[in-house]
Amino acid sequence: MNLTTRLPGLTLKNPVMPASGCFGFGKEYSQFYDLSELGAIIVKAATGEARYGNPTPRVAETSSGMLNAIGLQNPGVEKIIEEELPFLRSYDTPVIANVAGSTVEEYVKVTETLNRSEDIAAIELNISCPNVKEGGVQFGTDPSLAKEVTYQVKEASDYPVYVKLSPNVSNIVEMAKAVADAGADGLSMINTLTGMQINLKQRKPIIANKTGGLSGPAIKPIAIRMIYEVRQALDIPIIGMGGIITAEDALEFLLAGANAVAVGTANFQNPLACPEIINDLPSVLKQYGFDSVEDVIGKGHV
Amino acid sequence: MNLTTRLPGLTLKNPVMPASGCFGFGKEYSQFYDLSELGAIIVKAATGEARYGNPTPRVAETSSGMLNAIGLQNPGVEKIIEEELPFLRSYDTPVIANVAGSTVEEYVKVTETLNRSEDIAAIELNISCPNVKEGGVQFGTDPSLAKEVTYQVKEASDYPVYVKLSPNVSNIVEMAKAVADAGADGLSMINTLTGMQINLKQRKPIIANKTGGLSGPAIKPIAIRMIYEVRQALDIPIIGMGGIITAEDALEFLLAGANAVAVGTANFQNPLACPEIINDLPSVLKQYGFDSVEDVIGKGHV
Amino acid sequence: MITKQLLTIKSHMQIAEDTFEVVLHSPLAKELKPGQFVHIALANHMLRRPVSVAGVDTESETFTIIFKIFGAGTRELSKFQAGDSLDVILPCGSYYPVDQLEIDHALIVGGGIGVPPLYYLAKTLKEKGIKVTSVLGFQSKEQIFYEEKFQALGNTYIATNDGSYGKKGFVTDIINELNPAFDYFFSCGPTPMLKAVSGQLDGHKGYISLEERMGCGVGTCYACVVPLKEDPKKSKKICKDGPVFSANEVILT
Amino acid sequence: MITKQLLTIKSHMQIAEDTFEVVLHSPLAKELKPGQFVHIALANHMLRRPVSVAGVDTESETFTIIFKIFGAGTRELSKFQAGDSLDVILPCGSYYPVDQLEIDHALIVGGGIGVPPLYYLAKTLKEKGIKVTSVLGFQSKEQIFYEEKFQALGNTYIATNDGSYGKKGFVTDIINELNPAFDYFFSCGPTPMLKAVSGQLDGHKGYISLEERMGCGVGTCYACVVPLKEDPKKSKKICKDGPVFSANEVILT
Ligand SMILES: Cc1cc2nc3c(=O)[nH]c(=O)nc-3n(C[C@H](O)[C@H](O)[C@H](O)COP(=O)(O)OP(=O)(O)OC[C@H]3O[C@@H](n4cnc5c(N)ncnc54)[C@H](O)[C@@H]3O)c2cc1C
Ligand SMILES: Cc1cc2nc3c(=O)[nH]c(=O)nc-3n(C[C@H](O)[C@H](O)[C@H](O)COP(=O)(O)OP(=O)(O)OC[C@H]3O[C@@H](n4cnc5c(N)ncnc54)[C@H](O)[C@@H]3O)c2cc1C
Ligand SMILES: Cc1cc2nc3c(=O)[nH]c(=O)nc-3n(C[C@H](O)[C@H](O)[C@H](O)COP(=O)(O)O)c2cc1C
Ligand SMILES: Cc1cc2nc3c(=O)[nH]c(=O)nc-3n(C[C@H](O)[C@H](O)[C@H](O)COP(=O)(O)O)c2cc1C
Ligand code: FES
Ligand code: FES
Repeated sequence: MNLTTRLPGLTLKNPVMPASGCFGFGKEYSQFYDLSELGAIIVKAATGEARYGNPTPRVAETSSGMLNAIGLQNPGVEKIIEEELPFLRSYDTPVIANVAGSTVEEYVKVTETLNRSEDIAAIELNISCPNVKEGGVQFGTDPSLAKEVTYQVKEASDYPVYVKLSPNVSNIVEMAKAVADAGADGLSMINTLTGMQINLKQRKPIIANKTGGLSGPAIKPIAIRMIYEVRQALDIPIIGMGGIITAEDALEFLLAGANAVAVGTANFQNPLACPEIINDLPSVLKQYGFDSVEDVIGKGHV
Repeated sequence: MNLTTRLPGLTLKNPVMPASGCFGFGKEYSQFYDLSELGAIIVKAATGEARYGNPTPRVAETSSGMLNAIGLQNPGVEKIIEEELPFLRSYDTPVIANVAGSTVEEYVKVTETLNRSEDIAAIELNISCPNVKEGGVQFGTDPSLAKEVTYQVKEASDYPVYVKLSPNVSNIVEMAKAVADAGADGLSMINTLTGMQINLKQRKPIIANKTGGLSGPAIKPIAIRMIYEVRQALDIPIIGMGGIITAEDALEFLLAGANAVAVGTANFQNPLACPEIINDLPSVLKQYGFDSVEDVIGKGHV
Repeated sequence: MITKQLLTIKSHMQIAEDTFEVVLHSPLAKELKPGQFVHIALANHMLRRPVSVAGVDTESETFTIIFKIFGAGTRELSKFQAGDSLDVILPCGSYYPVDQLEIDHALIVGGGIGVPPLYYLAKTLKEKGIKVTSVLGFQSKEQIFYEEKFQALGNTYIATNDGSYGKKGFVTDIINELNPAFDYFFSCGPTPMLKAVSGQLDGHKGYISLEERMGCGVGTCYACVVPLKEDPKKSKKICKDGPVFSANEVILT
Repeated sequence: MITKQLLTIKSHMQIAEDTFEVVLHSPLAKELKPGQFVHIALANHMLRRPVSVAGVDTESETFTIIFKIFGAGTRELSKFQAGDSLDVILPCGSYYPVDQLEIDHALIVGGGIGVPPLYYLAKTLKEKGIKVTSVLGFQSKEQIFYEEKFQALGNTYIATNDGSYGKKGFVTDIINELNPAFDYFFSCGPTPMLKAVSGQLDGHKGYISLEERMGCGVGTCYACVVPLKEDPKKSKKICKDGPVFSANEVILT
């Protein structure tokens, strides 16, 4: 079974990669399996300077999902390049850097810094993080801001740029078109939906930041719908994500029009989620009558 | 334990009512228990004329949720008034009519027709149904359209008007403010999120309408967040809904700022969901240190 | 009177490939009529699963269901054991109006998981002294169940899609060949089969039983409608007005 | 080497109100050190539940956990039985560095579900010939467990919030009164208790073990950080760098 999938700047041996923020920089999960098995790796967000992130608690469990408000904690792009990315060199799998920021200038600065690294193959532009006070999500909900930051980052980047869209919008196609117009090489969708859980005993939101991003199987129908809608309207490559647990889920994303998939929350429940999905994929594809991954992409459209 | 909650035009003996579209016009569930136990009843949407709705399949199951695309099937407002509402007269519980339409004129016409009925206590203005081709959700995602239809319906209505908001928006507070400005007596939130599920065997969306509205526990964190945000910004009464299964869930909505709650999808899983929640509520309130329902409302804010 | 009950499983056994027969105890068993279904709750599933009544034993106050593993819900249902409990809404839907009909010879046409309700029907007809001829279709030999039980009620013919047993082909092929005499036909199975059978037997009096994805299962949510022949802008609910309809009443899609 | 394993439950029993002791078999049992935890998956729960190791038996390759029903997950955990399997990640986190320390007399201070890891620690210390004094706090008499086991290792003092057993009040009240001699203290329990204890024993050498809501439990998600005293803009991860920290290392909030 041919699992190869080709996206701008990325020829992946299989379409499955861990999602940003759910895999750190790979070290921990490398204890569980050989990271070379992965189609690619999207690492944790990088900002211009080190960020502490939000106060704790930062996570809560919901029905078939979870909330998180990490707040982009990371050691800063310089340290990531120096101390984190070199570890991944020994694995035969492309690395996608996730770029975040509060201002267009910060996004551009991070991108320019990443240009110096040879340890990455692409950039994922995170304009959709709902857990930071300034920046992040505004870029992800205003088409003109999204267009502007995409354009600037695209100008600054030597690597292909995948723009990660926020699902917290009325019209996802409009957002996709805006960033495609600005030159995005691909899309990553979806990031988390903004949610809240209240602690009944303490009478206040469980997450210290009050709101957090909802991820996991609960949001899968929203992700599938948005990818389907964007695929109907545009030809741009898509890395699909949101609630993938099994190889069947991955297949559903491919049918909806994703060219590859990312697995986030599932890693926490099962550190072996990615390799198990990769392992199951050939027989699942066969069961549903497909000969290769590229054969499936977009085939759920009527 | 005092379960009374007061909203414009509605003094409810308890805060729990079935949500629109999940209870028909009451007849079926009246076989399971005495509807007088309910705080209120929100009946199925009414449009100007009878509507057939969408082709089947109209529902699909998702992780901790479901999708539906009924498409506002109903016998039309006249028949609802003549043939459905009289049945509910014998119960000691206020009825809230759900008003839908494709144009402002249709909304107004349905409202004017409902004015003639003495069997209702309030109107829920459904500007958020994602399952109809025209009308419905556009009103729910564009603040100026929402304002306009609310204003017109409010002009036409002798009953208090609760506007039911769509969660498919970037900024729920902006929507709430728009309809509050237009004179809404209260808000109902949230309606369903637009989603999709793909049938792997058939390689097409399960729901014939392709997309459907996502409801159930999966969306509860989004509902809680939106109610919390609106309660922070505005003083307007709120009927809260989205994934309520247990009395603890109902308490969470009250803490977030809802003045009453509606139960939708849970009825399908458990026809006794509403009376069971009502029955459990006193002990749950007591367990968390509350003396009455009105004592809880909004207490989850810090 | 429809109710929600916690019922004890009296027996649970596999009777064919992926196919299980479960006997449940309920004081309401005797009220279940051929064609009706029960609506079963499953932990971790938002929606209940509709399953037809395949038989009733009034003395022991039990009824039987037969189901095939189709997806996650029926797989979960296959793992229960005797002694476990199931949360069930019953009785649901309409039934074959056998008491109101004057029948001499009934033709039963069933396919796959459409066969179980027809067994209860055939048994009821036979007990009323009505002659029964049964034509049953299955995918393959491994999937066949209740053949002898049907034989005990009257002539029974079996088709399999792959020809591994009985006639290779469809129930319509058998009916074509057999050209059986009957005054009423009763059919249940996948929609393509129902369409073919109603087409083939057009002009005959008969009843069919439909399936559709359901929300409530009791008539409140409008998930399960089927358009009417007399006016396609009108519909009936399969869960409440059906699942049994007169053969010419509804439009099969 | 951290791994994910399916472990068989050897015994499962209630030892106090809402409190259960579970013995699990794993070839890795002998590698579990006092202070470390295991991360347990539960069906129908998105996130795993962290539970401390309360004891290890190298011979039978088993280890013990003790947990109290707190919410839905621990309630589900309470329903398992001997013979069932649990999906567990282990070993997780840091441990009390007993081998690196020169200790004569250890003061153990535990509260509620902070007590279990301290039993494994106390036992290990005692085996090394170190004198152990234990001060344990519980909500009420019904919640107390392992009192005799602690007694067997050294002097043990118990406080209950409601005074239904031992001293009425907090562990700090006992420490105040007792003014025990010790060179290292080891504490685990709710954060308010840890704060009170570290405050009271400020200037002494000691180790504390923290709790926080976790995502991954292995160090990838940054859910469980705690700010450092030396620079509150820096943090460590409780799941990976902790849960055991030197008493003056982190800021308790
Ligand atoms: C009135 C009626 C009587 C039935 N009687 C029987 C019977 O006696 N024996 C039997 O084996 N099956 C019967 N079925 C079909 C049975 O309900 C489905 O096979 C079952 O719901 C599939 O659930 P699942 O979780 O295994 O599949 P999934 O595909 O995982 O289910 C997903 C969702 O789709 C619904 N769904 C999927 N297929 C069907 C279907 N064919 N009909 C209705 N809903 C469906 C499920 O209920 C669930 O909500 C009957 C269906 C109806 C409507
Ligand atoms: C390192 C560590 C060791 C622990 N050791 C033990 C032990 O030995 N015995 C014991 O009884 N308990 C222990 N706990 C606490 C235990 O993890 C929680 O009681 C448990 O997670 C609650 O889950 P629940 O589903 O019952 O509660 P819920 O409130 O329903 O859980 C909801 C979510 O919050 C998390 N959560 C709730 N309370 C806590 C908490 N105190 N700490 C971390 N996460 C929490 C849950 O893991 C889950 O993700 C430990 C916690 C940590 C971090
Ligand atoms: C704990 C956590 C941290 C995350 N951090 C990031 C991040 O740094 N950058 C980013 O683009 N997305 C981040 N995400 C979003 C995920 O990459 C993914 O888009 C989302 O969780 C949906 O996928 P899932 O349902 O498979 O988790 C994070 C998600 C989680 C749960
Ligand atoms: C089958 C179904 C039909 C619905 N029909 C309507 C409707 O006619 N009018 C309306 O305002 N909301 C309708 N809704 C939305 C619900 O009233 C409710 O807002 C939503 O389902 C969230 O609540 P829940 O999670 O408790 O179901 C419908 C929901 C479902 C599941
Ligand atoms: S399933 Fe709800 S009306 Fe039939
Ligand atoms: S729980 Fe994920 S880093 Fe600690």
